[in-house]
Amino acid sequence: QVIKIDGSSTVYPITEAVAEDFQKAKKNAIKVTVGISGTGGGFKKFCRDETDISNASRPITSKEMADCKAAGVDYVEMPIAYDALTVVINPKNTFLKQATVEELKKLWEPAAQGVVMKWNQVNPAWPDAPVKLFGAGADSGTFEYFTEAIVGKAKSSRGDYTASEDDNVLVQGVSRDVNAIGYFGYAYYAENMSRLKGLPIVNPKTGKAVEPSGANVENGTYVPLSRPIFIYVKAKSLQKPEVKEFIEFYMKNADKLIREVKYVPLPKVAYEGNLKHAKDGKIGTVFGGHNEVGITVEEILKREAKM
Amino acid sequence: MNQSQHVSSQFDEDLGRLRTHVLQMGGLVETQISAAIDAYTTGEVASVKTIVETDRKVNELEKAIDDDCAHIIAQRQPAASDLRLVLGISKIVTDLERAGDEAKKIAKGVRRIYEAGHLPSQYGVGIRHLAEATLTMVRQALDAFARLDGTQAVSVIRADADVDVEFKSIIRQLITHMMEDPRTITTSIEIISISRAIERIGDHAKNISEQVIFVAEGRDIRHNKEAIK
Amino acid sequence: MNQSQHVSSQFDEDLGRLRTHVLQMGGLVETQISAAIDAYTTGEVASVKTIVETDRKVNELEKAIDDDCAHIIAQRQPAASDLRLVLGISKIVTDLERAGDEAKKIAKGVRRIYEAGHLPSQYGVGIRHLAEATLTMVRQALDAFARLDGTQAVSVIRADADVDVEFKSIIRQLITHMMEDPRTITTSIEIISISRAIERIGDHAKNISEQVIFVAEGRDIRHNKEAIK
Amino acid sequence: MQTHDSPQLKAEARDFNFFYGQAQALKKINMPIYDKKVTALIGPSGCGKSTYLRSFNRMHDLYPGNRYEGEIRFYPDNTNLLSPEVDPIEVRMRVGMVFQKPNPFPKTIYENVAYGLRVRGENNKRVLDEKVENALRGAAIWEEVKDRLQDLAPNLSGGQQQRLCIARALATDPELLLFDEPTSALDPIATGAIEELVHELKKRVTILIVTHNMQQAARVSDYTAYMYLGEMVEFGKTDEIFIKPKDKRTEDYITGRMG
Amino acid sequence: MQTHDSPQLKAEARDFNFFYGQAQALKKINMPIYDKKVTALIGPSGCGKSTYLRSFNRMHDLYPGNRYEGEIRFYPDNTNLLSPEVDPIEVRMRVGMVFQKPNPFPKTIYENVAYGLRVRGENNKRVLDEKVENALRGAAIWEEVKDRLQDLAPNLSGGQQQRLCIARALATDPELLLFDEPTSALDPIATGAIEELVHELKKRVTILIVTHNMQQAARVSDYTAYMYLGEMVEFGKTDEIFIKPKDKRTEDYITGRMG
Amino acid sequence: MNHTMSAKSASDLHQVSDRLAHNALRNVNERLIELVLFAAAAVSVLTTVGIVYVLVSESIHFFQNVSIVDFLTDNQWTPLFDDAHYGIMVLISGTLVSSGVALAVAIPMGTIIAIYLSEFANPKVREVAKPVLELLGGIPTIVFGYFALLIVTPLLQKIFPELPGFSLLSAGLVMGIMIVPYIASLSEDAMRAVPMSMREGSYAMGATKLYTAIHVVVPAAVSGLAASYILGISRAVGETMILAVAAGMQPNLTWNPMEPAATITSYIVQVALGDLPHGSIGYQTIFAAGLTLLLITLVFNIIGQWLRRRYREAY
Amino acid sequence: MQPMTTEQIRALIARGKLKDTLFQAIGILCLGIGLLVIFLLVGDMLMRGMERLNIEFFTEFASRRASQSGILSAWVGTLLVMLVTAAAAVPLGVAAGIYLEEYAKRNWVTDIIEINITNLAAVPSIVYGLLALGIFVYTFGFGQSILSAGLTLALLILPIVIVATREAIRSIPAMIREGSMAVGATRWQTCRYHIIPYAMPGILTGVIIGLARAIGETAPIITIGALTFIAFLPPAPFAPTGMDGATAGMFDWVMSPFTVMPIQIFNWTSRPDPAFEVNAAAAGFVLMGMVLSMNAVAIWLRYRMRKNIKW
Ligand SMILES: Nc1ncnc2c1ncn2[C@@H]1O[C@H](COP(=O)(O)OP(=O)(O)OP(=O)(O)O)[C@@H](O)[C@H]1O
Ligand SMILES: Nc1ncnc2c1ncn2[C@@H]1O[C@H](COP(=O)(O)OP(=O)(O)OP(=O)(O)O)[C@@H](O)[C@H]1O
Ligand SMILES: [Mg+2]
Ligand SMILES: [Mg+2]
Ligand SMILES: O=P([O-])([O-])[O-]
Repeated sequence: QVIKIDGSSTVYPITEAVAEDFQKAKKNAIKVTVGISGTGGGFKKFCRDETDISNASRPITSKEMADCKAAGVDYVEMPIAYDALTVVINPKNTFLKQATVEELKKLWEPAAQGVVMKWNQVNPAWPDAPVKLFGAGADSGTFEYFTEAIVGKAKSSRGDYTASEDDNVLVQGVSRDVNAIGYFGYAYYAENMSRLKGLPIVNPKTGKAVEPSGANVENGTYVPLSRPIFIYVKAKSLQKPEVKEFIEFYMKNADKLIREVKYVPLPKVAYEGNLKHAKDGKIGTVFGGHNEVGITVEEILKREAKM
Repeated sequence: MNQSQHVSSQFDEDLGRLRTHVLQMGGLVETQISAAIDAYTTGEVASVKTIVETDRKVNELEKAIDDDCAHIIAQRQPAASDLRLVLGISKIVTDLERAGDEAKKIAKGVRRIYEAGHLPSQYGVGIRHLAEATLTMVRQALDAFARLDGTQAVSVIRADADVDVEFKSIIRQLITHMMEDPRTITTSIEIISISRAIERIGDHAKNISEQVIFVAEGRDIRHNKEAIK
Repeated sequence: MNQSQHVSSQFDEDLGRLRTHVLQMGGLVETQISAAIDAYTTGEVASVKTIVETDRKVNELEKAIDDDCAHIIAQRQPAASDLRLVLGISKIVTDLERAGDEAKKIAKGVRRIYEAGHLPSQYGVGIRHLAEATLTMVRQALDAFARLDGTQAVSVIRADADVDVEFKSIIRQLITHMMEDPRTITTSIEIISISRAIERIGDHAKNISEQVIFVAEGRDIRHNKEAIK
Repeated sequence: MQTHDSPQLKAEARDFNFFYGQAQALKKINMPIYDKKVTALIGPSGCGKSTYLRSFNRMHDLYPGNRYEGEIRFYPDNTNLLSPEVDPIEVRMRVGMVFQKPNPFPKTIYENVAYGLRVRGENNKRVLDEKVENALRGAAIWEEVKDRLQDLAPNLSGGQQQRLCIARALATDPELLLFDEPTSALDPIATGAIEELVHELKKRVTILIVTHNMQQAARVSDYTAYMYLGEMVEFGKTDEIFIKPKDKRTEDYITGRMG
Repeated sequence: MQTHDSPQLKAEARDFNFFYGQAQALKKINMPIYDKKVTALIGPSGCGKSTYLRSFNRMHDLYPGNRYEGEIRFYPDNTNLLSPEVDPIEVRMRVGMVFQKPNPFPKTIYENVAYGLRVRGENNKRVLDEKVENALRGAAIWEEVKDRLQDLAPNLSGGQQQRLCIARALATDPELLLFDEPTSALDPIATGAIEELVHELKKRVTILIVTHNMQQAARVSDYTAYMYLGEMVEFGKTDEIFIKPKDKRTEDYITGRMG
Repeated sequence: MNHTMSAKSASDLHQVSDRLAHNALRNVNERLIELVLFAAAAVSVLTTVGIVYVLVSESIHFFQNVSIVDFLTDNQWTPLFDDAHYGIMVLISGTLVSSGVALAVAIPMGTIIAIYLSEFANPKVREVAKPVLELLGGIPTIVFGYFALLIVTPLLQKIFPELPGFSLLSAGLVMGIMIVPYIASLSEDAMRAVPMSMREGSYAMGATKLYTAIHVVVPAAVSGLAASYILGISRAVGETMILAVAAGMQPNLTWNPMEPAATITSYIVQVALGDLPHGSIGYQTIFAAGLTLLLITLVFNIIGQWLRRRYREAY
Repeated sequence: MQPMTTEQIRALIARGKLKDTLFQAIGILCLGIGLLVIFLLVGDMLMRGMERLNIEFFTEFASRRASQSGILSAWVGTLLVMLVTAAAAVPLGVAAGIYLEEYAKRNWVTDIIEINITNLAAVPSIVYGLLALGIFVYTFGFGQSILSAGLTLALLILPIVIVATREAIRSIPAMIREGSMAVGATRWQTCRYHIIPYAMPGILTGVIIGLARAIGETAPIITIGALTFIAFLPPAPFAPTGMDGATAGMFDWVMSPFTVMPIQIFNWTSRPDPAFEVNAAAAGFVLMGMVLSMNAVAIWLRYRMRKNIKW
């Protein structure tokens, strides 16, 4: 009785916490393993019918859907939390109080490569100081989401920035350079608030600058940089009692554990919905095989319900 | 001489055999000489044939020993006392062989005298004495060689001087005799030859002894009267 | 003999010097002999002193050459023809030295005869002839050695037989003479000694030649009459 | 000096050529090896002595590109050692070899000697013990090592090592023993001991020995072959070769003259 | 055979002791080295010949734990080679050495010989050319290598390598040349050439040579020292030592008898 | 084996046939063992074949979409971006610069340490220092990565204030230190294998230690040094994590070590562990890049092999 | 050129010695830097990880709470993977080395194999991961198991073992080989009795370097699917499994899922919570300890073997 889970590193801390508590609760009678091979790697294994659950920091793509279909793998999509991408700056930075999507776009769009090298090129009010950019690696879900949300097109970004898969590296980079700006998952910001400053982003709809915080994500004002994260559960595995039990445990404890690992939980209904889908065997995705930006909690719940 | 063993027991054996052969040869020459003297004093000329035959053996031994010496040098590169031994032996055998030749000459002379019906007994005492003195020299020289005893060798060399003196007195005696009785001339001449042969044997014994000293002590005392004082 | 060079030119030099010394010694002995003969025929006894002095040189050379031979063996481990050369030389010098001794004896005998006032001219022809034959033998033997010429050495050995015959006839002649005129006995005995010395020189030349054959051809033909046929 | 009874043939090279790749190292060698005799090979460096010696136990088969021509007949069974049908391993079992530098294996003295037997599949302790002892006795080293058979062989002195290697070769009862300059790495005393041993051994086995040291050849061998530029120039009784060689080239070499 | 004019001292060991750590390898050696003469050191393996020889150019300083006692006086300036005040490098510049196995550097022939000069700071091409040529001539190898000075030295034959090493030592005009068994790795012909060379060299330099080969000592040296168990047993003119040694132990060694 | 084969008796014939049978058995055994050993040797070849197969088969798909000319000449590397460029030179430059920096540290430092340990240090120091130094090779490279990022970079920034937080320089330096034990240890082995007689020859000429080391020991050990350098180069070129952590992962066609840049390996590891769907063109780039790396190392190795053969066993 | 005066020579020597001293200083400096880095790294890990270095750290599984997190599954996994790696790489590498040195003929095929092997040493480890994923995990169906991981790392270090083996074999004098063949041994007997035992110390060096490299590898193991969270151990041989009273087979553990130390460290260092960095440091220190003790064992073995081998 081994439940095999693999996939996103973003989702990993949540699933790990669940797995740990679940095993303890079951006195180790049921074994759970969790791997990190990235969302893509996770889906690859998932669609080869090797894992029971796949962690994903983005919705499944059409290509992956096709793969799963070919292997006869059906799955239940379960959004489990929100990850807020946080734009961070050095705490010693005095001139940046907030930023608009446009400003960020100016800074990050491909056209800026090799051109926008000074802060005052973005906004004349800002000083004539070099810009030091830090961001997620081009292969990550974070990158894809950030580009789509800011530049407007997925994977469309300037290339001359320091990229890392390891967000701690970015934390280090930003915390040591006054002129730095970077982005990564909220959890890293939450754990390193002493060394970093979260940059409030102007909500394009309200025009108000919103700080990155759990509450602001939950209340839906921190847009467009909030994104949902998922687990995908294999339908066949849901037949197995231990997987079923695990999912039930997951949804029941999600709220507490997600907060513990510094992510933003979804409202209770979302978890109940997930359980219902599992019971009803609602398979498939509510996304069209591609990512969507700025999608809110309500919106997802709405779509899920529609399924 | 060194008492310790060579690393190569084969070498020890070779040297041992060489020395044995020399002593064997010396023994033969000794018999030749004493047989010749006996023949002279007793007139038993039958032994002359044996002496001549022995001489052939002596000759063969000389060649064999020389051959052995060459082989030992080629094979063993003897040095120091070993080298002196081999070189000394190579000289000693020449002298031994020649001493043997002289014995043969004596024997033949004796036979001629007796066959001519002349009894040489009248000169017997002097010559016997001379002969015995040289025979002793030869014996002692061989003994000195066997024991590589330089001291004894020196005494042999000293003895040679006495023999020479005795020889000269015999010659003088014979000359007187011949002049007194010219009929004895032929016999006397033979006897002179015999005496000279005996004297020469003494010389050979002396030469052998000189070599023994060289072998034993590394001193070459030939032609050096001081050295044996 | 080998014409090619040794790897060690030092060895070549050593051997060369050795041979030169032998030839030098041979030359001295040759002078001794011919001087002795001259003294005999001319009666110039003054040269006797020179002969005796030369003998001392010869003795020294003998010892030096023997010493050299020992050193060459110890240092160079000669083999094959080189070894035969060294061993041969070590024998040859003994014979040369003894030939020198005989020459000295001749010289001394001559002096005694002349000092006693006896003129030996009457036996001159035979002895001169004998002496010249042996002198030729010595010369040829040395020549054969110088060129390591086995063939010439053989002819020297053959010549020895003639010398022996001649010697015997001289002895017979002298005996007749003595019997005819007993006053000449003393002189005749001296002359017999001289002849015998000459004959012995011939023997030494023969011995040398035998060694030359050994050196040149590796055959030991001593005591082997067949070998020189 | 040594007496020569009429000897029997143990082996015989017949029109034997050897090639290292294209280079011909041995040219038409014809040579007898007499039974229970010591035959020495002498000649200047590079003349092919080792090459010839190593042909007798097919050592050249270990390296690619080597080629034999002609025959080496082995008696009494009259097989051709070089024939491709003859298994080189079988040849090596009948022909032992001792090398220039003592080459004991870094194992115990006992295991060194037992090795040849083990290779033949012998594992009976009693048989091994006995044969090891006999071999060590045969190599005149038993007394020196009998109390330390479990010591490592490389801790022995050079001379002892070389005798051990001889024991190793003897343990398997070879009919012919090859020695390739067995004493060139040893001091005079150890050399003397090995030469003694060779002298003892020839009562039992036939020996073929390569040496640079002419005096050694003169000392230990009954027959000597002089080789020059891959050819066998002269073969004959040792006594004669060292006092009176027939060939000028042999003479030159023996007397230390330049070629 | 050789003539002995009254020789001058070039060096002299006085109550010289040497220790490898605790082990005393040389005991109270007293020995003269005569100028422009060849002195040979003979003795059984392990008696300390090499140890003694290598003291003359302070080779032992290269390894830790070695200790000298006593003096080695060097003339005409009468310095003590072993004194701690004397720099070993300076000693080595005055005392050349040739080793048992030829050890040419993996460089060209030219660079091998020029090495010692370069060490001395000489870089003038003309001077180097000249000295290299002279040294190669002195070592009797110039004719053989003059057209291939830029070839790698390790490609030479063993005998040539050894002569090259001699040339290398000669190039810097040493006052004393040490040879440690210089021919034991060579065949008889190469050995002959080296011995010749030693004979030539003594016209110019003083030579101290270790050899296992007694005949070699007899051949090349004017004086011979016999060493045994770390002591100098006998020292004397070579002529005398080889025909008539004084000490029984020397005699035993020279005649090949057991200790 | 019985050696008294005198009479041609029946038992002798029996022995002969036994012997032949024994020979035959032995030969079969030997061939079998050779086959097994060959199979083992073949594993390494099969591994290469496997690697080449994996790399080529995916690269083929890649090159169906991207022209080789672009691949080699484009000066941008943004395969995962919307506006994709596939100029491998960008990664090659990062790889070469970082390796260059690493080797500029490791080769002199490793060689100097090797010379010091083999020629100068006393044996006790050597016996202790060497295994400890070898520990450097066992430290997980991720640890080195953080070492570069957190300790070396700030240090360097004190010297070069304009140095960015991520740079090839600091990653390369640390990589160099990581490679030092490979070079030092193997070179030291090679130098110690130089016979003492060679050294004595030099000292006997009056040379100093350094002169001896440089003019005699090093030339004599050159084949071993070359081997260690080749291994060092291979290690530098193939090193991944240090660069991934400390070099900035910024695809940047630069020859300036003071800039951040991505290397082939860091790119591969990043993508391989990332979110990309397998089979996408972005994913295939890692195979094309891997193939390029393989070719680069092949060239290095062939040169190295040639050098080694040229100088093999000069003494 | 005038012969140099004593003063000139002394000046020359003084200059030479000065250079010696300078170089020695540089040498000590370089060595010092190397050693300093080690002490720095290890010391730093020790200092930072000190608080976590207690028994529980070794006996607890990983947890989301840094202070309760342990490395049990990681160190067991590392040990087992290394076991498989050594068990696969040593025989394979030695056999290949023997084939190349003792059997293969010198021709272009051998040359290619040779270049191929050195080239393999330079292939980035992640590429091995990609290869192994295709071959071991899928084609051979070993899944994401200790076996797959062990074999992958075995392939990775195979070139090192082969090269070390060959060097070791080459240093065995030809005379030993000839000595063995001369008494009638076959090639294989020669290898079995001599070549392999005498090459063993050298082979061990290769194994040390190889395993030290393998033990720190992260990327290829992740590629083939090492896990990060795993709160149970592989079944011990013949341990009872679950309810039906059956026991595990002797080698069941090789097919078990696993994690290894570097992955644990990697995971902890990339966590948002800085508390995990302490764990990472402690685990890093433990890993160093493992490498060190592995090296120590091998060095000791090598020393013992070398003592008995000389020629
Ligand atoms: N493996 C080989 N490949 C090619 N040629 C070789 C080989 N071994 C030897 N030779 C050549 O064959 C010839 C004979 O060599 P061999 O070793 O038999 O000489 P040797 O008489 O034993 O010399 P040495 O006395 O120096 O041992 C030499 O010219 C040598 O260069
Ligand atoms: N490095 C060393 N450490 C300790 N002892 C040594 C050392 N070198 C030599 N010895 C010992 O010192 C003694 C003399 O050795 P040395 O090498 O001088 O002898 P040798 O006469 O040259 O012998 P060989 O003829 O074998 O070369 C020997 O007992 C030897 O074991
Ligand atoms: Mg040979
Ligand atoms: Mg010595
Ligand atoms: O590992 P990620 O897919 O969350 O980037």
